[in-house]
Amino acid sequence: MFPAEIEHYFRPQSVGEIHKLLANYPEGDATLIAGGQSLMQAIKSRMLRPVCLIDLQDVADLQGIDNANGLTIGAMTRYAVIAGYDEIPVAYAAIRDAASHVGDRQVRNRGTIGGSVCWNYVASCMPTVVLGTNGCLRISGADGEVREVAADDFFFGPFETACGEDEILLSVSWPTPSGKSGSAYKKWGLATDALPVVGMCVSLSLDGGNICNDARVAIAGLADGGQLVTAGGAALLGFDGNPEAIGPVTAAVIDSVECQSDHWASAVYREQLIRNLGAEVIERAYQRATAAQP
Amino acid sequence: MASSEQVAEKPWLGARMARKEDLRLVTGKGQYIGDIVLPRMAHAVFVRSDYAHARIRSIDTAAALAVPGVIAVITGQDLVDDVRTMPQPVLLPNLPAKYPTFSALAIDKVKFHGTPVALVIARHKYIAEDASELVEVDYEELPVVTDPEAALEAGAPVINEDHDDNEIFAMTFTGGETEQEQIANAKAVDEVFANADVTIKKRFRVHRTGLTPMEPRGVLCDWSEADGLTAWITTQRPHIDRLALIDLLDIPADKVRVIAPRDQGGGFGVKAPFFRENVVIAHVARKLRRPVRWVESRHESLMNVGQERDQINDLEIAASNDGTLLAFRNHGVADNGTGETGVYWGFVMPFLGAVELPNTYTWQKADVHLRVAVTNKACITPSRAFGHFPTRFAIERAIDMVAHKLGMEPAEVRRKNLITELPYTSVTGEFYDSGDLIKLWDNLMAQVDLKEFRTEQAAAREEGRYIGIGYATGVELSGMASEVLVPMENQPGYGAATVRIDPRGAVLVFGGDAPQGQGHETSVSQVVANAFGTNPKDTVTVEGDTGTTPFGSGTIGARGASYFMSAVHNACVEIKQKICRILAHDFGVEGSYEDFEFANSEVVYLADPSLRKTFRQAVERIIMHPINMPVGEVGGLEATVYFEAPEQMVCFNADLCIVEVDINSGEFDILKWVSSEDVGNVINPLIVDGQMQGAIVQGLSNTIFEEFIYDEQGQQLTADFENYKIANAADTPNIDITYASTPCPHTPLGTRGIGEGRPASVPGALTNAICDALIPFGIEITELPLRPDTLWEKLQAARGDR
Amino acid sequence: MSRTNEVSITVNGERYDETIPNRMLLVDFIREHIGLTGTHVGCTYEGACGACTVHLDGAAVKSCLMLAVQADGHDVTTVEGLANDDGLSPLQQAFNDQHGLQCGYCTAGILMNMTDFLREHPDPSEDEIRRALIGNLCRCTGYVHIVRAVKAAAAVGTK
Amino acid sequence: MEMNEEIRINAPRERVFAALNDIEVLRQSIPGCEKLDALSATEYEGTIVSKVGPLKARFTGGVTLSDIIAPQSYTLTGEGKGGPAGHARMRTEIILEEHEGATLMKYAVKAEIGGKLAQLGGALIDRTAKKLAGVFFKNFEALLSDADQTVE
Repeated sequence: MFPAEIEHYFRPQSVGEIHKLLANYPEGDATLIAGGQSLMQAIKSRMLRPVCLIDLQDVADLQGIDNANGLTIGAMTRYAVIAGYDEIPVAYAAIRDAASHVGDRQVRNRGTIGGSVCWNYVASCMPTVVLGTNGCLRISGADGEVREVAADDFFFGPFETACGEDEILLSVSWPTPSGKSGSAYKKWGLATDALPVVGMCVSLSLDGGNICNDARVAIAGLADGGQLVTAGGAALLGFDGNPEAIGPVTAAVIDSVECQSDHWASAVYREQLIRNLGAEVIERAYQRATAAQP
Repeated sequence: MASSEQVAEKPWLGARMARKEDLRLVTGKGQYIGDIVLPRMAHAVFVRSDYAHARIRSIDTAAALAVPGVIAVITGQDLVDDVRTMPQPVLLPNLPAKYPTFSALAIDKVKFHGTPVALVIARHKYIAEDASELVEVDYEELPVVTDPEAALEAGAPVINEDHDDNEIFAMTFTGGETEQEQIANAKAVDEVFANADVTIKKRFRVHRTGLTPMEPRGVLCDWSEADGLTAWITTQRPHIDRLALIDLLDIPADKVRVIAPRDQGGGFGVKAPFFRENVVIAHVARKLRRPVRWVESRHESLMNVGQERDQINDLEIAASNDGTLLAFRNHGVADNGTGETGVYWGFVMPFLGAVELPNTYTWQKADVHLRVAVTNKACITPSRAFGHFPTRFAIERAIDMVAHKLGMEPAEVRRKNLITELPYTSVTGEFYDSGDLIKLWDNLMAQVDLKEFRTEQAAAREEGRYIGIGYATGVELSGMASEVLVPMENQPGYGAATVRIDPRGAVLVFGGDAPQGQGHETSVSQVVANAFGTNPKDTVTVEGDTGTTPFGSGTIGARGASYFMSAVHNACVEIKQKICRILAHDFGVEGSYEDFEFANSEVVYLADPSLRKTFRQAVERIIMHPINMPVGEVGGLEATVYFEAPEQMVCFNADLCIVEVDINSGEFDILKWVSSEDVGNVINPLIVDGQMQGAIVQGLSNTIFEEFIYDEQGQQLTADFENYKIANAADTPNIDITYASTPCPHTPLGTRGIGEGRPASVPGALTNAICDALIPFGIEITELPLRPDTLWEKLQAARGDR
Repeated sequence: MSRTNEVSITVNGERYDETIPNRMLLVDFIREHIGLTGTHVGCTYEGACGACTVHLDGAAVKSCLMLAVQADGHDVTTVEGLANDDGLSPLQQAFNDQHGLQCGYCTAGILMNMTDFLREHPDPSEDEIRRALIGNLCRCTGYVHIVRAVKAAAAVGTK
Repeated sequence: MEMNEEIRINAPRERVFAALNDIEVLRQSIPGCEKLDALSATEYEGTIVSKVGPLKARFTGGVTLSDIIAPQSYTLTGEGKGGPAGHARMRTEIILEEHEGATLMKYAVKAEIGGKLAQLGGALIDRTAKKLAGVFFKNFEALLSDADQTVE
């Protein structure tokens, strides 16, 4: 299968230029292409037929990682760059966990965090870790105004986000971690590094006594796409690293999500994956948090 | 000419020689179907049905034809006057079956999701795809049957309407020709079961999976008034394709040439049938008088070909308390798909699968029944382990179940029942020519200390770790003698080769088969170097072009080292004999073939080594200077030789694997996989290692990862590599190949053909290891695929039971 | 209405200034437009097989998941660019020595990915090699000899 | 995909049933409906656009009303062809029960998709079908409620 005719291809140099280009097309006709590793699948299968393709590769403002004040990752930053960046605070280590195992080497050399969160595929890792670590998404609106949207308000469901068709995601950012915080992500697929049948992201903060006083849990691979599991975060409060206490947390997660059966796994197996992956990521996030320099 | 000499000890035979093919392939200079471009070549895209079963009310091609750059749009109606319907006799096995009659492009109705209904030809492939979207087909949906047992029920919608029901093929394999004999046999089997110490009875089910060459199919056809049709086809059997095209298009035999591209990206059986797409492309090239190429997309490929296995086997085994296997009874139901694929028609695979049920074991009696059902799915196409992946899984699993019931070591039960006296005719009538199964088995078991493993296993269980060991054995046909291949596939079994000596001393070998990665060029060059005492680099091998090669039935069924290489060797011997006669004359000595040695690129008269010529001098004299010749000799050095073995040949293998199962997730790791191979004399162990490793991983991939899924409406849901998962490097183990070979007495070099059936023992070995690990839970796996989720669910159920 | 763009793409050191359709895939540009057919196509839209892997400015990427216009201004290296006047690259040689290929269809993609990988990881473990190969499907070999070849090439490189 | 739901509509059963047979109400209720024309009292044809994020599919096809038992039940079957994307079918059995002056509408939806949609969008079908059904009944309820405001 080959792409349908693409009338126009542009490679703007700045965010302003992107807005000007977008303004020339009726909504939905112009499509932004970041890494294109998912988008090109849709374009080749002709599920998506953009009239105009706007390639973001030259927009310098969208590139790179900055950890001066918390952490900011430009929308056009590729997975391989994130995976290879060892200055990510342990509070947000889940991002690196996820980026290191997206697809395969070639995909990681090309795919971007911004592309992934805006595409918001039903089974994907980056939206889940952005939710799980409470990332903040900076969006440049059609009027050029930049707004900040919390992850909780960004992801609407598979393929649907708060970033409008005339808007541009600039970056994902996280504040300077307070106290001892750690996060972790792990997924399970039928094959190594395949799309998540279930993926679990946990981030938590500890008080001086290494007791969890804030936590978030997000899950990937369910029919509703990457989602925050509030009950999971609540159940983690008071967690002191005792492995015995993990069971109730994953049970709370299972209680508040709906697992589907499909040709990758049955619903009950997904629940077991939540238990197994949950135990692993909770433990890892906790260890990372205890080792964190406040 | 059948030479009985056994010359396996010469250095080039058995050498781990790096392949000759590789230089072009690692530098990007291979030539695959998609790399061949002709002037004015047009591109074709098939329009395929997105319904599984529907009547075609009408097809509107006007909008597609109007797209600039479109040359033609063809539908089934356009074929009626110019193309005969399938099947034609050349494509029919000599087996009684209800063959469907059909047009290469469907006319009246579509029978599976993916049925070709139209073809768009355009100057560019992107344009062809644009236009293909605009072909409007009006369908009237018909009831869909996707389950083979439901398809066989009375009142099920009939898919091939030229027949009364969906049973394309049925057979009883044992008990004789007449009904009375069969009843008597069934009774005898009943008696064995009635008196047996233990019996087991299970339903074994293997899903639809198969092989997917990395290069999908393709066809490029050109037509000229002078030469007629030239067709480049991704194919394992160009000569058969040529005959089919002659008959289907009614073209005189002198006007059709088929060429299998020099490089093909894998075949594994998938490129063995004659496909309907071939004839459509040939037809349009003739009609348009210009070259037309179709390169199959992966999406099309996964919807149309490479689907195999898909059987239910209700298997019963009777055994005695000492572990002696007595008899088995099997009722198989196989899902055929539509049955619209030439040569095999879907059912030939389960037919052979049923024949191979006895495997390497002795049985007093068997009662085997098979029914093959037409369904609204793609027609089954051959995949390595032709039909016997499911039956071998069943029999190997069942043997472990007998062992578990008797509390015996599965290894002991196997060894006890191996066939010890060969030649042997199995209880289903399959002939095993030679081999040493005890040696094979003992070599396998020497790779592990079973006693120590059992101690380790017990200790591990104490720690909550579950490790297990599993085995399976296998027999595969080393090529097929005409006695077998004529009835089964309506074609000869012999191997053929032309060996031509070049005046400068190079050796050109022409073969009628068409390899897709097996390394024929390398193996042939080793056989030639062995014969002539020359260097393998001096040999050039040309295969796959019906215009230049002798007839060959194809690169199928492990015919390479058994039939083709034997023909090459014998042709070399014929040439050597001529060289010797002429050199004896030149040297003025009495002497013949036995009196000369060919070594170090020289021909030496053994009785007086001062009488010698370089190979090049010798051949140049005969080819270029045919004067002063012995009486009756003329110049030139070329021989075409056909090799037919006096017996049907087989080879054997055994697998052993050790696994660890995580009972908390159902996931398992393969800690060790080692094989034992009885493959006759090996021409190139590097190549044989590679064939075996590849086949074993194919077996693992089929067992664990791959599954073709159809929904109730017959929608094919696994038409890409995201949904049809094949095993990657991170999920597969290292594999040790070991040998315990017995030279084959029926081939001049003692070689056997290898590799076709090799994946078949994999699912048994793997599932047996897992069941061994999980003996405390009493889990017996009877269904594939083997996935962590189903295994975990079985564990949960077992824990609930305890 | 343009539907085409002018591009300047350097492939194996040779610059191509061409006008091409916007929708042309990079793999089709490489294979059909300029005729370097060593790069292969093994899947449809999913980009999962890796046979089309090339280097874009040195990094292994799948040329079927990119438009050619996206490669404008960039350096592309294909399998044809691996060997030089001194002969095969150590990795190519190792694939020959270790029988790391059978049909050869996936080989170009694997060589390109592993060349990039070995540059990043000159002395990889077997596990690292196997994980790095996830984006390349091979149907013939069962990967055993491929992994061995990559190890052998690494050994040559680290000497 | 199969789902069974019920919704309470603040209008008498006869009115609800009449609305279910009113092409204008259907046109306004069917999500993404671009066009709906009556071929007969029980057969309509039209076009709807289904949109999930940036992915759009336009279906042309027919809507058939069958098994009509006024005012308590009927079956609404929609079949659409999405061109190269494939095809979809949604069968909805609706039962109306009187419930304290209002109407309890029970609906059972069965959706099937075919072609590329099924192959590429299989993971989304449940969610999308549920969402579409939800929007339809919400729109339907809103239309009836609006019309009934003066009555209430």
